[in-house]
Amino acid sequence: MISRAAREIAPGMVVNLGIGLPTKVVDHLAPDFPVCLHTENGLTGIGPTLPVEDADRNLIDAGGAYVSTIPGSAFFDSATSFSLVRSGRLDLTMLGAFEVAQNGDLANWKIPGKFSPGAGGGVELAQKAQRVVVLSTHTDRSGKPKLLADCTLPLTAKGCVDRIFTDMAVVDVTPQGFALREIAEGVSVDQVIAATDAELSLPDGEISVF
Amino acid sequence: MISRAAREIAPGMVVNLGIGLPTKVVDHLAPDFPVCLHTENGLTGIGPTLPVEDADRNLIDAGGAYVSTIPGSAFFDSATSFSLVRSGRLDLTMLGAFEVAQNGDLANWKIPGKFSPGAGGGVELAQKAQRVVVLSTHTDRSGKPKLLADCTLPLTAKGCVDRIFTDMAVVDVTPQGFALREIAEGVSVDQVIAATDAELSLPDGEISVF
Amino acid sequence: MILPDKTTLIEDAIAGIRDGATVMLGGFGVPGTPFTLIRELVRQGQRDLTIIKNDANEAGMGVDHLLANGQVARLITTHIGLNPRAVAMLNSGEIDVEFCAQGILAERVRAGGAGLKAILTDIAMQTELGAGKPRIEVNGAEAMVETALRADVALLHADQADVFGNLDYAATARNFNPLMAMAADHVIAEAEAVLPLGDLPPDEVHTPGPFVDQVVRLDALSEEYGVVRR
Amino acid sequence: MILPDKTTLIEDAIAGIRDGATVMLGGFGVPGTPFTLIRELVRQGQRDLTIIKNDANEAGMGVDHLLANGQVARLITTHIGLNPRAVAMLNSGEIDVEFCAQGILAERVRAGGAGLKAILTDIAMQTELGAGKPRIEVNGAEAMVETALRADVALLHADQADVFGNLDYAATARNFNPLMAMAADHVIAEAEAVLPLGDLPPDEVHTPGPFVDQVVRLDALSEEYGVVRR
Repeated sequence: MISRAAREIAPGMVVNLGIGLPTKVVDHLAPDFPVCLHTENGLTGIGPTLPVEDADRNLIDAGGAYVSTIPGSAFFDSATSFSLVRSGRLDLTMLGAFEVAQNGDLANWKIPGKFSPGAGGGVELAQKAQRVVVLSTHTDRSGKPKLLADCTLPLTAKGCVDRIFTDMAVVDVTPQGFALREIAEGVSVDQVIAATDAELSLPDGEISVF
Repeated sequence: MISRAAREIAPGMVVNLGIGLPTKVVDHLAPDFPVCLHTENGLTGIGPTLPVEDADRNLIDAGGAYVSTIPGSAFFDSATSFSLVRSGRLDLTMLGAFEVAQNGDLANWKIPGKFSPGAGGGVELAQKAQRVVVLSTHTDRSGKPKLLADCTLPLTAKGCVDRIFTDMAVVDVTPQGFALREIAEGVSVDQVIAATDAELSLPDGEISVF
Repeated sequence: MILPDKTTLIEDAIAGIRDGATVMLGGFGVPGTPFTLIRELVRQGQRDLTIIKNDANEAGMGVDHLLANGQVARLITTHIGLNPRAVAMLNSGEIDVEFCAQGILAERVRAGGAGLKAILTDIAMQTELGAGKPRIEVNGAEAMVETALRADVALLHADQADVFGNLDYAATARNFNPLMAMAADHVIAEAEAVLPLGDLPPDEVHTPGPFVDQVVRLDALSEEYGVVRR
Repeated sequence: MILPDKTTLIEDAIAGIRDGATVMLGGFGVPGTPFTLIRELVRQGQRDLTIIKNDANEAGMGVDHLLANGQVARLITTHIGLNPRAVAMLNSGEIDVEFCAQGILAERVRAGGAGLKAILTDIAMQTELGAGKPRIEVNGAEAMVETALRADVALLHADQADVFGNLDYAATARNFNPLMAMAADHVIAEAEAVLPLGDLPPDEVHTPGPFVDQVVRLDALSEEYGVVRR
């Protein structure tokens, strides 16, 4: 799933990888792959994550991981950082999710009464990146589907999600709703349908396996 | 008049000197006087004006003069420059004038049909500097008063002027209108009154001469 | 012309803060947080503060001391998930918390610093973060008013300062610091190094000196500034 | 990960500009004006342009060539007093000129670059520059809407660039360049020196590379860049 998501990144893109699963995508990019990674706390050109003993105390990503620079990195303030996001310079963001609706609505920041830490930079990433993909397990820990007809939680942004990578499948959000594109090795189409709480259109012909 | 105006600058101030007469004030400040001069094209800590042969082609003030830096100067963009002005960090600006009204209205950027080059940075300097003083001849070239009951030209800013230095007098703008504070050597109070097209209140007792 | 020296003793700098003040704090996580200035604010004990900061730090660090000491009435922030005390005090109603989208908090602070009244944006307009905020039409599309934020005092952390208050920040310690430097009536910067005038190249200054009122030299860095071992 | 090389031939870079385009030009007077890119735009002759620039340069320089060549339909600016041709073309109606207060032009461009819809300000509200602009109440006081500006293309002048498009400006040549770098769909920077990746320290970058699409190396500087002898 992570390595499949990494193939979503085209050469030359500017990409923001959200906290959690998306951050792991970086480990699946070749060292000479031309891509500019952005973190919203003020850095373009993120280099490899460093172990604590090699860390620079002033150099973190938005998730608090100690990262490094590469030749051509730049530091900037928080206003410039989100100017980059809101003015459309971010080609792609990969975000985690609590729920995704078939119209592309995303909920990933608040579970009322349980978890309300604030949305951080997620609202602007979801609303303004040119392409928004979600990396998430297909169901939550109790087995409840995360791909739904409608979100039940407070939204991060409306109609923002383009594609979803899960442990079971690759699903696109289309004007007609969820469309199954690929399935994970060892998973059946019926299992994906059963784990999805919305209509799921199937491809004509044989389905790709990742 | 210029040297009198220079005494308006208190130690530690941040000051913007407008194009024309105000720029000359800098020549009347002692080399060790603690003041930070600002120019709206992006510099705090202006040093002496340089002759063309010593000039840096990238280092001008807003009037196009080739200036220099001093220890502690900083360069910044135009948005930061006017943030400094609008957020109240400019203690004093000295501006030229076509007309000043007794309520402090200032007109210094447009003579309809004759001269309409645009207001440049003048509107924000006039409206937002903590203290606005005008340096100007008392009358125009044809002898017409510049201190008026009401401005006739398009305004730069309303009610912005605190004090006026002219070749004839120092005049304050008060809630009661123009108040004569000082007169130039060799000028009589009657001459100032005659050259002013508005009520002018006189000081009790003897008037200072500059 | 010469530029004045703004170096100040930390006790005197923080003593200018009053009960009920609105205080901006630089920093995103550890980098850029003025831990030493915050410690002095805790020692002096000003109360009923409104704090504007990206996050609430973690347990035992920065903002957490102000919360533990009961000095905070209100917090304007983007994310407090790493500070259990902040979450608990929000839930119990001990503090009032206003959440912003992160880039909108940055823009609201910057707008205050730029002498603007507000910005008009479409961010979060269709979510609960935008509920109740005024809308107007701009060029045929709906936009939401986000008002400018200003503070009585901003506390900043710089890597290097000169005595006039020109500031340079290190790496991702820049974050909200240069924005808050413009947006407060009184700006106090702590700096790891305070240099003579002329030692910061004018093209490399991140915050110009005229925005800064007082510069506090840090003689040593406490553990809070270090790498966090999780 | 490595960062891509954006160096481009000037002919190819400027060929992307179409008739009728809105073009932002960096510069305040001479410093920061992309004279070489402008010369190429004159050579290629795209017409009906809307130009956004602080000023109209002086006779025989920069914007003046575009005006003389009849390529400009509209100019959004703060001051054109040093260019008699611009004043004459304004008076004769040959070009349409929109004047802004200088800092408001900077903020409108920046707002475009920051993905905002507009700003709310009290600047020029009581003068003819504010006539006809919408007003709304913000925190009990009236404020005026100034809409964000964006362009199809921005032409910038940098002192140093790296091949990824990180830019550094020299002295007062910075001015509008970093703002316009954020505010156009396509950003072309000419640079006096184009350096390999890693030669610009990340803390000293003025415009981060992701905002820039193409970098043009200046092999020589024309007379226009020099000190003006008045």
